This record gives sequence, structure tokens and C-alpha cells, in this order.
Amino acid sequence: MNELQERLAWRGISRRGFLKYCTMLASLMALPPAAGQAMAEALARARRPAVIWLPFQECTGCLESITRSHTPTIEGLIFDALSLDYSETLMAAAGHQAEQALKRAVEDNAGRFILVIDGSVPTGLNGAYSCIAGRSNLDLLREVAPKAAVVIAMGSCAAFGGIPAARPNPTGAVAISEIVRDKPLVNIPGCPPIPVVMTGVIAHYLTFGSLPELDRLRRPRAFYGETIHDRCYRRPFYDRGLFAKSFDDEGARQGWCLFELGCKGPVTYNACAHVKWNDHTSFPIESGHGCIGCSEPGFWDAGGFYRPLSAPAGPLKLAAGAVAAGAAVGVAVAIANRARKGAARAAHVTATVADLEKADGGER
Amino acid sequence: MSSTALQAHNSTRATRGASLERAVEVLKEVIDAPIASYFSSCVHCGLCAEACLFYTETGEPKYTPIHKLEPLRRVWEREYTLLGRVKKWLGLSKPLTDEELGAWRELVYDSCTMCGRCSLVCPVGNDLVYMIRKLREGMALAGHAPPGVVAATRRTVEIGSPMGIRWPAVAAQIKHVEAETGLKVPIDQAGAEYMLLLSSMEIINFPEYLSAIARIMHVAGKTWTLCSEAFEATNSGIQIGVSDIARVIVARVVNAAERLQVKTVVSPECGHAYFALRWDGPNLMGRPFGFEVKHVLEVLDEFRVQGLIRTEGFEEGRLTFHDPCQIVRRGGVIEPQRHLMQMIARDFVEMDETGKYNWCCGGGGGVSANEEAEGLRLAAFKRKKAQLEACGAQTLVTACANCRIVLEEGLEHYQMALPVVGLTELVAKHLAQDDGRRQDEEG
Amino acid sequence: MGLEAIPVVVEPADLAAARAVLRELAVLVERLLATGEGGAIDLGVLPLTPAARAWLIDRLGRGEVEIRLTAGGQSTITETGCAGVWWVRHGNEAGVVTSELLEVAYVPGLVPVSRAEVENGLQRLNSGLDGLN
Amino acid sequence: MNALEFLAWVRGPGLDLALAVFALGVVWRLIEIYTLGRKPDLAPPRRVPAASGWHTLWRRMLPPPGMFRRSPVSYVGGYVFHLGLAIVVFFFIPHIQLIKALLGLSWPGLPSPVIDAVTVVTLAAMVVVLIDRVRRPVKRYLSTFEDYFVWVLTFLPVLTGYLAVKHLWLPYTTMLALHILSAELLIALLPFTKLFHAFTAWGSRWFNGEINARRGVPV
Repeated sequence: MNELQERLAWRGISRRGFLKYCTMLASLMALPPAAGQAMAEALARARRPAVIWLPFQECTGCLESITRSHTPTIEGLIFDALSLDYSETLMAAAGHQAEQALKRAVEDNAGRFILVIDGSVPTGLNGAYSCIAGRSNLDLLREVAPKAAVVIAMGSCAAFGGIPAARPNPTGAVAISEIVRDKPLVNIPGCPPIPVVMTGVIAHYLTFGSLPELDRLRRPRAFYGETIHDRCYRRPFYDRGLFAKSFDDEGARQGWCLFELGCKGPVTYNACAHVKWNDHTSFPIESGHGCIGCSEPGFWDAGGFYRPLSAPAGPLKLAAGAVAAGAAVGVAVAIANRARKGAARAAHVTATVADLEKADGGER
Repeated sequence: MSSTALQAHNSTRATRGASLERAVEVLKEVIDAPIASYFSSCVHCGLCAEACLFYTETGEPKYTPIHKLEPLRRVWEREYTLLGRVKKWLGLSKPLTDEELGAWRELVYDSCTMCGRCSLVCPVGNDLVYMIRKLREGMALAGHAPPGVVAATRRTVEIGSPMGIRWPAVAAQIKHVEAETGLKVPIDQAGAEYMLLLSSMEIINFPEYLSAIARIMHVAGKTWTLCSEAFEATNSGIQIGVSDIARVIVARVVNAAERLQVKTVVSPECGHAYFALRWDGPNLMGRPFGFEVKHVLEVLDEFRVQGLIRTEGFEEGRLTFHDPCQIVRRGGVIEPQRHLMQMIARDFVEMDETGKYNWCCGGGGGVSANEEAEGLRLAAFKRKKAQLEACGAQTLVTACANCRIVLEEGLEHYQMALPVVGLTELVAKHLAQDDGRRQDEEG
Repeated sequence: MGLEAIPVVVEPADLAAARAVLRELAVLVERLLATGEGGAIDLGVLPLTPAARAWLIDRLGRGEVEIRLTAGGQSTITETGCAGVWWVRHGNEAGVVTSELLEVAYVPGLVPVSRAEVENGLQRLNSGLDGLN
Repeated sequence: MNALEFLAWVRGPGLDLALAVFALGVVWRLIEIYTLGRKPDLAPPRRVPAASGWHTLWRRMLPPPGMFRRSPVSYVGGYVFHLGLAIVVFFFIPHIQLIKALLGLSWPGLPSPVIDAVTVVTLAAMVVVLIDRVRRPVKRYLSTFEDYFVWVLTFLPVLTGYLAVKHLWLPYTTMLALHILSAELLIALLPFTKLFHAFTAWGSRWFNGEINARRGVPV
């Protein structure tokens, strides 16, 4: 029995249970069913790949999402089964020991390790807004990233800047992709991201030696290919024009569409509506709250969580002034026009039949 | 030349004779809110072309009514819109040139009878004929009115009638009518109820109109008169489009009617004459009149309603009525002719598009006086020809001497044997002599 | 009021996709007979409406074997009326179906035990026997 | 700028700007046009029932006798695309939401499949109308750059709206933002192009109706 399976078995997860999980993973990633088997074999075979997890400007929500699921999930186990060589939040070591561990992990696995980052990178004041052991995140990232095999930006902060980068962005926070430009990088946005997405990406990498197909924003297409709205079970209500108007009205009780309450489902690419959360139990819309679009770039500044997508994102500041300006221009033109017309009328010389032919016709 | 000298030169140029400057000035004067609204509304849908017989019969896109108004539009845009003026300052729009205006003569005069049919079909509601009338103010003062129309206008102003007829010719006709009917034709009779006007065309070509009127008035027992100083009803000033001249012409009639203290001035069987006097007249004079203006058809229909005239017998065969544009579509006299036709025709058929939707004869708005337009006019006549053939009429009745002569020429050109008759004459022809009032008088 | 009370519109069955699944199953069964190698169709990634899915399951019918697997939640593997075609539903610990497949095989892939597991079993048997002694 | 920022811009400052230009333009142009004045008609009017500016406002929506036959494409195409635009603009629920947010007015919308169908028909009608413009000699003769430009200006919001809703070509967020942007262009340029007929056609019809009504002709 191989190492991974031993670990799994130790946690009470059988070979069949693991195979079943891989089948589900393949299905989620829209890979053929046979890929499930291949993934299971690949994961079992794999030499423990080293993983270095660096937390930057973040809230630890992403890590929580993966490690604190209600039962010992396979996601957590796979993660555990990998060699998590450095994670400040999880590791027992602290202080100089921790620094030492990072240094060793990077050196020992140079060119082979998976670098997972959660949180954005502050660039203001030369990165001084977020430091670990006296070194800025920016500095650390510039040192570690070039030695990684692949970089996974976990969560919206790492992927797109997230809340730290929201206006007015005092720390000059940027996405990882702004700094790491020459490594295979996958974004797994979400606040937090769905845990299975990360395992899917790692499983894919271990099975096929490559990242899954990514979209323009470097998100795995299999999970971010459709909007919440596309897969939402409330979609039929949208199509029929049935909307909840407030969170406690009859429409809300009837489970009608939450578009008018500001749901960002139509512009949010994520898998919540079909993968769901908490072991496939539910997702925010199912709990009666509209999608806030947390996995989209710039979601925090996208015009308010409770404003319908079709409503103006901000107050109209110019309209009143424009009406006044229009009236002013109009009146000015009107006065000028009346003056011109008046001048033409004043200059009018009564026409006679003599004026029907050109006076200068014969003179020249 | 110094700039002051140039200005002085320009201003003298602008006040004497025709010139582009005068044209632009007068267009600036006549452009008003409706015109601004119309030009702002046009979407270039081209439907007005489908209502214009000069387009439908030639298939030439340049005869599209809105296109004929391009010079007016340009003056409006340049002078009365901010964007137009900005374009002007930036040198993005070219000023109107005399050559351009000259090139437009064919479109504004030769291929437009001011029939106003386009004004009825425009989906955004543009009153195109309203604009053509105003554009002609400028065209005429730029010296681009057709020579034939200029000559007719000159004769109207200088001699008193577009065809150059003077009172003696009318007096001769009167003698002839008096001899024929045995009725006196009153002249310059103050206090008469009706003052009759004539059109030159009637005096020369259709003297039967005067005798018909004499007999009808006699039977109806109404007092009426002709005026030796204002017998001519037609107004070339309107057709050429110069209000100042139209005012001079219309003033003759107004002054005469007020001097004779008549109650009603009766416009003869002539379209533009009616429009000039009834609808443009008070606006030209700048005041309402002290008398009423009616078309002879309205007067006859009133007599019919009041029982003052009755007819006996009917015309043979199938009759149809050609609605003169200025009386019907532009004048609002729509029903009287139909009642009168019913009096004298057993088989009266309407043409397919009739009443306010009639098709013009092709000779209105000065076109019949414009020799250069003859070919176009005959081409446009194909519309009327098709209508007449479709309705199968054997007699064509109308109530406009100008229409009548244009119809006769057209029919002759296309070798159609179809008599054209004035409605007043037909009513007079069937006038019942045993009228109640007349019997009373005799008794 | 539970989520089950939230009405969801049942769309009319669009059977085109379901018919395509039947055709593909036939191809897989033919291959199974010819080469011994079957295959599977993942119902989760197909655009099947609930009605079309129901129609498909109904068409396939029920066979004699039903296997229940308890590993990280309940899974059921049901033989369909077409021998060699198995209807596989994997559930998680909360009882939610997480994936659903139609597998074409003599014996579904998850069912046989592996050599390592048998060796493990033998070890346990031996140690158990030791304990008894 | 990412797609969501782009969307937020068009929904926020972009919309504000477009509506401001629209409001400025409409007020200015209406004053510019309707203060040019006109002389009162001194001829005593003839009173005829149904002859008035108000009647013409509505009567001009129907083709006069004989006209439909002469240019069926103009009428059918015109009706379909004007009505289609009105339905899509005023009865698509997100649009009603926008109006509600701006003006506080709202009314029931139409189901999405209906809007989808109307959109396709509207797009088709606009294409037909364009082909008619190119192929009919009169329309081609009258057409200027502005006519084609304005066609594009009107066509784009409908097209991008459809593409966005149907998730075609570009990601929904980008397409939606492009849709809103194209609609904003349309709104902002409306007062300065022939699209202004949406406002002045009513005035034009009224003038025409009133002028002719005085003479007793219901036009």
C-alpha cells in the first residue's frame, strides 16, 4: 500500500472512498470518467510534492475554508498528504525555526515545489505594510516565486487584489500575478474559494503534469466557466420575471430570483451554484441571500451588494447641473436666434418685381 | 476696396435686385419653429417621394420632396442651430452659393406644384409644402424663379393679370354673357352680398363660367357684383413665393371688397387664387378682413342647402371629379363638390385616391406658367392618366381653371378623348328654372 | 419552510440529449463485448433536464443486482435492465448525490477488491486468529 | 481596468455622464428649436371635427391610404423595429429596474423568452430596414453618413444586449458593460442626431396638424 493510501486509511478513508472522490473531482472538472481512475492512481503514485504556503495581506479565510470543513474531508487530507513544508498558520515551528524551515524547503525543492499564496501583496512604501520577520511580502515573493514549479493564487486577494486592493487601496495592494509574471500561475478566486477547486487543480497537476485549462483571468475553466446565474436553481424565476423585492416578502419566501435585491450571480463566474458549499449542502443564494460576486476582480467596488445590476452604480451627480446648463445654452441660442431673425426682419426691404432678376446681371 | 466700402456695396446690392445675400436674409426671416422642428425630425425615410407625382412618374430620386428643401435646411442649420454655427466657425460647413441655389430651381419650381400631398404622408409630420413655400421666398429673391413665372408675376403686378388681360377684355366678355343670358352682370355695385372674382384663364378660355354664375345668382336671388379694379383672383406672388408681391396683389381685392362693402368675396374656380385670398390673404395683409372669403363651390353648396337652387336632369355617362389641391387638400373644401356632383350626376365615381389624398394635375404652383417644366409636367400627368383610366369616367369634372387647362393639355398629349368641365357650369346647365323664389318674384 | 418547499419549474423534457446517451451506451456495450473494456458516461456534465434524466433511467429499467457501498457516504450501484449497464450514484456523508454515472462493465470498477486489500485482510485474519489463541 | 470595473464605470460615472449629456442636449435643442417662434395665423379658421394637432399626433402613426402598398418595407420594418425597441427597452425587467432606480417608476415586465424573441425580430427588422435603405434609390440618395452612423448607434445596444443575455462571444460581464456603454452612446448622441425625432416628431406632427386643421383638413 502506498503512502497516500496509508495516510488516507489511517484517517478512515478507504481505497473505494478515495476513488469515489476522484470520480467526483473528474466530473466537476468535466473530465471523462476514466480520468477519475487516472487521478486516483496518479495521486497514489505521486512522490509527495512539496507545498509552500505563504500568507500575505489576508484574513486566513482561505486556509480556514480548506482546513476547517466539518469532517476530515478528502480535500484537507490530500492537502495534508502533500508535504506542507511551510505554512505559518499551520506549522508548529515559530520564529527562527520557521524561517529556517522555509529556507530549507525552498532550497531542497527548488524548481519542484507548489507555491500557494493567499492574500494580496502591498507595494506601497516598498512593501512595508506587511512584513514577516522583518522582510516584506514583496521581497519574499520575489525571492521564492522564481524557484517554484507552479504558483497558485488562493482566494480573491491573491488572485485579484481583493479587499485590500479595494478603493482607496491605502497599501497599494496588488494581485500575485502583478508580481509573478514568468511562472505558470493559476488563480483560484473566491472569498473564500471553494476547497474542491484547489484539490482539483493540484490533482490535475499531479495527474497530467500540467495545470487545467485556464481562462483569460487564469482561472480553471472547469470551475469558472459559467456564471452563478447560469446554474442557479432560481433561474426559472428570473426568466419568468418573478423577483423578491425585499428579504422578507412573499417572493423571498417563495424562493424567487434575488436579482432586484442586488444578486451579482449574472456577472459572477464560479461554481457555487452546482458544487455548493459545506460538502455539497448549500450556497448563499440557497440561503436566501444574493451572490455578492466575491470571486470577481474588483468585486468590492462593483457598485454595492444590494443594488440591482441594472441600477445605476452611483448617484447621478451631473443630471441637475446638465439640465440647468442645457437650459442656459438653449436660452442663449434662443436669444441669439431671435436677434438674428430680428436683424433680418429689420433689414427687410420690400421686394418688388424688379427684385426677381439679378440687378448686377447686366452691369458686369 | 475697404471693408466699409465693401459693406456699403453689399448693402446696396442687398437692397436692389435679386441676390444671394437677399435670399439668405429673407430665408432667415421666414425660418420659424415649425421649420426647425421639421428639419430636426426628418429621418430620411423617403416616404415623401412616394407621395410626389414627380418622383412616382419619373423614378428620379432627386425629386424627393425633402431633398428639394436642402438649401433651406442648410440656412436653418448654419444660422439657427448652435452645432451648425460651430461647424460654420470651424469651417466644416460651406455657405450656400448662388450656383447651388440656381441648381435647385428645377427642384423647387419645375418639379413642385405645392400640392402638399407629401405633407400628408410624412410619418414624423413634416409639413413639406409649408417649407417649399418659404424656400421660394429665397429662391425668387436670388433671381432663380423660372422666367415664365417671373413674367406672369410681372404682368399681374404691372397689368393686373398674369395673362396680361385688362378690364376691357373682361367688359367684352360681360357684354357677350349679358347677350347670351339676358341677365345683367353687375359691375362695381356697392353693398352687394357677393363680389365675384375671375381668373384670367376663365376670361380667355372658359367664359362659360361667368354666364353660369350670372344665371345661378339670378336664380338664387342674390345680389352680386364684379369689380372693375379687382377682377383678377389669381396671385402669382404666392406661386413664385414672394410675400411682398403677393400682398400687393391681394390688397387690390381686399381694398375693392371693403370699398364696395360686400359681405362675401367669392373665389372662382381656381385653386391658388382661393388659397391666396382665403388662407394667405389675412396673413399677408397682417389683419383679418372685413368680409368673408368663400370658394364658389362653398357658395353653391350653401345655396343647395338653403334650397335656393335646384337642378333637374343628370349628365349622361360616368363622371368623376378631380379635386384641385389648393381647394381641397390645402383649402379644406372637401365635401361641397361631392354634394354638387350628386345633384348633376347619376353615375359619379371617385378616383382611387381622392379628396384630401387626390393627385395633382401637375400644373399647380406656377408649373403651368413655366415653359421649362413642360416635359416634366407631361410626365407627371401619367399619374392622373392612370387614375382616370382606372375609374373609367367618361367626363372629368373639376373646379379650377388651371387644373382644367392642364388636364386638357395632358389628355390631348396622351390622346385621351375625355371632356373636362367646370362644376359650376354643370350646375348652371342643370339649374331648374322653376325655382320657388323666382316664381314668387314673378308672381 | 424548508428548501424542498421552494417551487422550481420543471422544464419540458428535451429528450435529444437522453437519446444521445442511449446511443452512446450501445456503443460502449458493443465495445465491452468485443474487447472486454467498457466505459462510463458522466451524467453530471451532460445538459440533461431532470425530466430527461428520469426518462433515461426509466428507459434503462431495473436489473437484479443492487450494491450499496459505504465509503465517505452512501453510494448505490444498480444494475439496469440492460445487463452490463450500471447506474452509479455517489452520495456524500450528508446524503447529497455528488456524482452520477452510467458505467458499462461486467462488474463495476469500484466493486472488486484489490490484491493489497486482500493481503491486508489476510493479515488481519491471521492476527485475529493469533489473538484467539 | 477589469470587466467588473468596466461594468461599474458604465453603471456609475458613465451613466451619469451619458444622462447628463442627454439632458443637456434635449433641453438645449428643444429650446433652440421651439423658441424660433412663428407668426399667428390671422385667417379665420374653419372648424372641422378631428382636425387638430392632437389628432395628427396619433393619426400619423398609421400609413395614409395607398402608402403602405408603395413602400411596405418602410412601414412593416418601421413598425416592427420601433415597437420592438419600445418593448425591449421598456419591458425587459433589468431595464425597468434601471428606470425605477432613476425615476422611481416601475411596471410589470415581460418574461425573458418573450424579450429574447422580440429582440431577434427587432434586429432582423433593423437589418431589413438597412438593406432597404441601401437598395431603394430614394433612400440611398437621401442617406448621409449620419443615417448609417445612427443605424449602427441604434443597432449596437440591441445586439450587445442580446449577446450579453445569451452569453455569446464575450464573457457576460464584458458584454453587459459593452451593452450599457453602447446604450449610453445612443442616449448621449440622441439629441444631436436625427434620433432627436423621438422628441421633435411630436411637435412636427402637432404643427402640421394644427396648421392644416385651421383650414379644415384633418391631416
